[in-house]
Amino acid sequence: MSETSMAVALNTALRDAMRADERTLVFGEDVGRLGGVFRITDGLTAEFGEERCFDTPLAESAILGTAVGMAVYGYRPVVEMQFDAFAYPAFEQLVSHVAKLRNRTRGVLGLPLTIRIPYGGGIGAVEHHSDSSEVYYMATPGLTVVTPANAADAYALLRRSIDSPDPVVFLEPKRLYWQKERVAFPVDTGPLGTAAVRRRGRDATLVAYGPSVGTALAAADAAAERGWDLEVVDLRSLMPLDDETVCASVRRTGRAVVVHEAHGFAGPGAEIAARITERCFYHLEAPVRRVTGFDVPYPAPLLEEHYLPDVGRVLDAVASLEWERVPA
Amino acid sequence: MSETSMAVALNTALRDAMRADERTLVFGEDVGRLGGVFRITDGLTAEFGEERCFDTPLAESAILGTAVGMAVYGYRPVVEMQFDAFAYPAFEQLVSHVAKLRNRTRGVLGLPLTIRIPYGGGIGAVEHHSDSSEVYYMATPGLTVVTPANAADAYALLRRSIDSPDPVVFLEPKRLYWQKERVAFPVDTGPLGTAAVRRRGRDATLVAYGPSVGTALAAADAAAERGWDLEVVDLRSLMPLDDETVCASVRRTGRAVVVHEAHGFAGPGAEIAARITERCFYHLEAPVRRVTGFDVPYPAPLLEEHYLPDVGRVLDAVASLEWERVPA
Amino acid sequence: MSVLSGYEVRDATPARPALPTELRRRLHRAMVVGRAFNRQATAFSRQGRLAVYPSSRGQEACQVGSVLAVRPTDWLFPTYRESVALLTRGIDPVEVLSLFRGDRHCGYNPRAEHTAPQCTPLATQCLHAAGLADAARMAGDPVVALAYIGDGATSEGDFHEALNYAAVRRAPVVFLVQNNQYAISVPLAKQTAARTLADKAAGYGMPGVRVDGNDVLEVYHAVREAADRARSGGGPTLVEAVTYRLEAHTNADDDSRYRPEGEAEDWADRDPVVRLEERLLAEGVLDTEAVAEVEAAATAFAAELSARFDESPRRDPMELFQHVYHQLPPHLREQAARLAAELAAAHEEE
Amino acid sequence: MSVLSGYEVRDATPARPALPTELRRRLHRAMVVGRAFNRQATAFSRQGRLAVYPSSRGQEACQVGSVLAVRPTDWLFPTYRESVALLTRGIDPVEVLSLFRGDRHCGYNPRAEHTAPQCTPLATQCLHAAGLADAARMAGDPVVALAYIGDGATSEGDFHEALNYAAVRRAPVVFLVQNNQYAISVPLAKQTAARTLADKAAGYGMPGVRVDGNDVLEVYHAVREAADRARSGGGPTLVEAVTYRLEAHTNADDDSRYRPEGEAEDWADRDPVVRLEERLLAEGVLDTEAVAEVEAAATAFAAELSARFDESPRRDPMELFQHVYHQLPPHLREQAARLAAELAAAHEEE
Ligand SMILES: Cc1ncc(C[n+]2csc(CCOP(=O)(O)OP(=O)(O)O)c2C)c(N)n1
Ligand SMILES: Cc1ncc(C[n+]2csc(CCOP(=O)(O)OP(=O)(O)O)c2C)c(N)n1
Ligand SMILES: [Mg+2]
Ligand SMILES: [Mg+2]
Repeated sequence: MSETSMAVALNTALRDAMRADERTLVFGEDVGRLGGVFRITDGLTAEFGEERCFDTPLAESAILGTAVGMAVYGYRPVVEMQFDAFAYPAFEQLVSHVAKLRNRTRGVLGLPLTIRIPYGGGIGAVEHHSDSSEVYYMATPGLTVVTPANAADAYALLRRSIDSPDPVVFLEPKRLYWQKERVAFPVDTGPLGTAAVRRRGRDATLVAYGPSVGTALAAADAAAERGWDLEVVDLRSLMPLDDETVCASVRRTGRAVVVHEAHGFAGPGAEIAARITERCFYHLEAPVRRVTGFDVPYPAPLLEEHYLPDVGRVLDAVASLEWERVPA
Repeated sequence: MSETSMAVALNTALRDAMRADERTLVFGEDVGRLGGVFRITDGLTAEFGEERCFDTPLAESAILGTAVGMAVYGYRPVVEMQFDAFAYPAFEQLVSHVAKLRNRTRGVLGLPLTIRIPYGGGIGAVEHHSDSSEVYYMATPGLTVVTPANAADAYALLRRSIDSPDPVVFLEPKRLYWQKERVAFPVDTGPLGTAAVRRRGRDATLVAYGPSVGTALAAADAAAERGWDLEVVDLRSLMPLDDETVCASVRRTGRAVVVHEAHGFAGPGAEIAARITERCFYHLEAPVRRVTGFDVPYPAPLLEEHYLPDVGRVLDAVASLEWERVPA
Repeated sequence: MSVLSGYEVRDATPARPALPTELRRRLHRAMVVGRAFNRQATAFSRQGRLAVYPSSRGQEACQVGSVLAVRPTDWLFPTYRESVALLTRGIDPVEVLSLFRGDRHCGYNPRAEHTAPQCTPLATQCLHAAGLADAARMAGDPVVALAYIGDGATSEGDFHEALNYAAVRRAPVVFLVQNNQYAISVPLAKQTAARTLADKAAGYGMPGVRVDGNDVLEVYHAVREAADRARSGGGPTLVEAVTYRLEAHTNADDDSRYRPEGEAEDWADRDPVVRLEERLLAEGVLDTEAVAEVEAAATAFAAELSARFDESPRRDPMELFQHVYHQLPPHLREQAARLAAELAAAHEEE
Repeated sequence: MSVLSGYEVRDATPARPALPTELRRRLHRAMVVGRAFNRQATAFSRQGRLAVYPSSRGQEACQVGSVLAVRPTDWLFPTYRESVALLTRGIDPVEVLSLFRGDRHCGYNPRAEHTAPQCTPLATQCLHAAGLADAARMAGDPVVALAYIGDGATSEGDFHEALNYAAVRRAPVVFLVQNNQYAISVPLAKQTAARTLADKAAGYGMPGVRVDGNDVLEVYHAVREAADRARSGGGPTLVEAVTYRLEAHTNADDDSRYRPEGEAEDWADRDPVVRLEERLLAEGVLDTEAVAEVEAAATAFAAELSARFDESPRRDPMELFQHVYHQLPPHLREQAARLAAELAAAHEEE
């Protein structure tokens, strides 16, 4: 088990998937010789040749639209959108075709297609390079949406996504790419659609995913000092949501805070909070709280620390969970 | 006060706005000589000339992207996207520019721009012509999102949208276009961002908008027969949401059901339910329920009646609101 | 014939070897049957038996000529306008109309027919065609993709991206623009300032060919040549077929609002079915008896279709939840159970 | 000179009257200052004083020549690469770098400078340019829009839609493609199969002009002619300026991964600043003293910029909520209050 990072895990997963199935293709902007602007596809062209890992013309709708045609023909495309905001030109292909083709053809043209999107902020990038766009994908039936928070999940979820007969939007938290971890590959962490409890606790549940899992864990550490024993659930899959794991936790703790970096208004946390409330209402001591990015365009780097949810905000939300109402 | 329809109301609003301010331009696909496929722009080219109401080349990103340039130059464009799903090609322009330009330029380039989108189902149309895509817009800070449920609001909200210094996504419920009503124009129904109570009731609040307001009212009628006195709130504005009106109602009734035709998962109802819960938790006798379209691609007309929320489903949700818990 | 940056734009008919008699008869029959289909489907739409029908009357030569110019194993990427193309491919006419009837999003099996679903979001299918063709090229298969698109839809970004992608990757695609002069109400002059739509090929470094779209033999030759070139590694071609939609955009459209007077009549004089028939009669490929036989067959075809349309389709509402994913995720399982319960309750009430 | 469907594609320099001496000196000075700016900004990026810098070293002729060819009241629509163009327009260099410093999305006042914000989503700015130009045309104002775009971004759908829209509506736009041979790592050959990027003009029915982008006089002439034509109602033009980016895509890029050996050196021999200087010296427009004076001015300019960069910007975090809407909607008022409370608490702790 050697020191690795999420970037290496993703690169390894792509390589292993291409070795395992020669129908697997990787393409997008700069993914070939350059190895991608984040080097996630590094070395793939060298190992598998230009026919299996190649640079396309610079056009995201084309990348996704041609991937549909390739998947129909029998390949298993894994495409890269260079940054979150640069997936938007492909939105029509995504919503009107990728998400719907299996349904429209009554199962005949399913699309084993993986769309990798580096997402989120915290890396000091200029505008349009830090969007947390996951809710657009969650809100589109036909898509599966997953996002890892550590290197093992990065590897395992990407392998599972590529193996899925359905289109998967695979969201890569940019700011975790280079975080060091110890993992041995290959690794499997369970089927798509399952959440993981990252920390056990009795008093309240923090629900997070991707880049915010670390924030939630840090908040749980800080909360322990104040006497709150917090559970942390890493969703891993945003569509479907693992209601079972989340609700089992909330029923035990009676309190929940959803933490994410995406905008709050009509953001992922709205669905998560609404589901928890529908399912656990009579176990809740307080309303589910949301700690999210503010509902403003992602700011320039100078102010991003004030935009991003942090431990302090999570603790404030935890503090608001009506502790005085509980018998001690 | 003569008999009219939402289509006529919208047409009248456009005409009046063009008369009131010569900077107002109307353009899009087939909006000129044809008057739009729904005839909402009927007669505008005849009255105002081809320079003020014109057909563009067939390209939605171009329609919205050029509207940005025109608004920057000082015009007030009102563009039409022919159908809900055909706004998707303009998604990048919408999210990365329209929603953000005021913020990116620190207030210098605000965009007085109205984007009209006929949306929703129930008209027996082929695929891609019945999407309820409102949550994509709600989830994008910088946009205002409104939708009328009757002819008076259609007129008044459209005039207010065109007058707004901010970009407004104006969603027109297709299936209400030809519903007959009595209204005298001009009419004003209050500022953008305010909801309207359509029916007073004591026992539970139905929250609806656009095409579902009629369903909610019909459900309230049916519920009356079962002894439930339901209040119906027509949101009119989806972003911002009028928390005050909604919560005042829910605090009185103690129960709420959100009704909409859009998908449920990460749909508009998630935000509405989450906000109500955050603000009215200790007044709620039961969790906020959602009655929505199923989380599947909009079906072919043959099955759409099974997809769309109807009175029966609303009543089922109302019935689940833990009535036995209340003292009679 | 004019030259466009080294590529041929054919404005007039060059001399070509005549097609085999059998093929010419086949083209004729398909045109006549296609015309009968258009007539019958339009009638259905008037009778309310179809929710909507986008007729291709006047464009049958484009559709018949192109489909018969490619192999059954080549993939078609049609729009909503291509009913006659699909019929010519051999797809059951009831299945062709399934979309317009409001029955199913796609009435036929796309894999079995090598035909993508009829595509409504304009120009998007061009990318699917480019991708599938590129895949076939990579796999070393002799498969060509034939992508249909209208004049209006050439203004969409996806058209551009598809042509560029296909040209760069030498994907075996034939892009066939049926320039029927209108995008709903918008005439070509408001759609482009280019001399011709075929001129657009230059920007992608591919051959651009312009043919008389009301001459089925012309269309056949152009598509055949383009498909042959694509199959042998020569990359994509843009074919512009100049034609005219003789009916309104769909039955819901009112074309009197936008057509100049007399225009449709002028084009009716160049009716592709009539032209072909006259020519084949003159050339002795057909005689009046043969023509009568084909007419009778077309009439019988329409009558049979009409009879089959008497049965209204019925679908199990539970189909809503099928094929959204390869298996139902938990929240859809819940929703499906809810619908099933509703249906059971309704059934009990009956 | 070659002919493209009736339009001129200039591959060689035609004879033209020489530009006034004063203008040639001005072009020279702007090029030298632009070069100094590129050098200084790259240094900032190495020092960590800029988050990122996309250098245009090697492309100064394109940027200087084009900006000086239009009027200050004409609008520029730059990408991230156009720092030297903005500087040449007269925008404060600190404001030009605001975006790359991580300070503000747009450091300058776009309305005062008639310059849109530096645009990152590729090709999208072409539509803004087309719309603004069309608006100016409708208003009867003599205003032209100059839209910058890279070779790679011509593959995007928005490029196509913008050119088509502008041509159909005869909007006064000059589309200037700086063909610097690469889109990050992807060379032109993988971007298009067209003979030239100027060939794309044919598909829109607009003139396509190809010039040596390392010759500032060529660029000036081409853009000036195109702008004059646009202003007088002649519609848009596509200008391809063939050039080379001498540095990596940005300081974060590693161009050794994708450049063939020797290529950059070959292009460095055609350095646009050196070429202009040699030419103007040979023509007697400049003498060595004048050159030295300009060099000194550029050095002073860079030093001053560096000094001004010592001060780090500080912004009030409450700016987050400004200008999202013309007035704060209720939910943002709540969020702003929350942030204000946090800041006040943090302040107390201090
Ligand atoms: C992306 C998109 N935008 C708009 C529409 C609505 N629409 C349907 S057909 C049509 C006109 C298409 O014209 P053309 O491409 O010339 O094809 P034709 O109908 O003439 O065959 C329009 C605007 C659509 N289907 N898709
Ligand atoms: C829509 C979009 N997709 C992808 C990117 C990421 N990206 C930034 S610059 C670039 C290459 C652009 O190349 P080119 O157009 O040739 O301009 P150059 O950088 O050479 O000036 C890419 C892919 C982007 N900014 N926008
Ligand atoms: Mg047409
Ligand atoms: Mg470039």
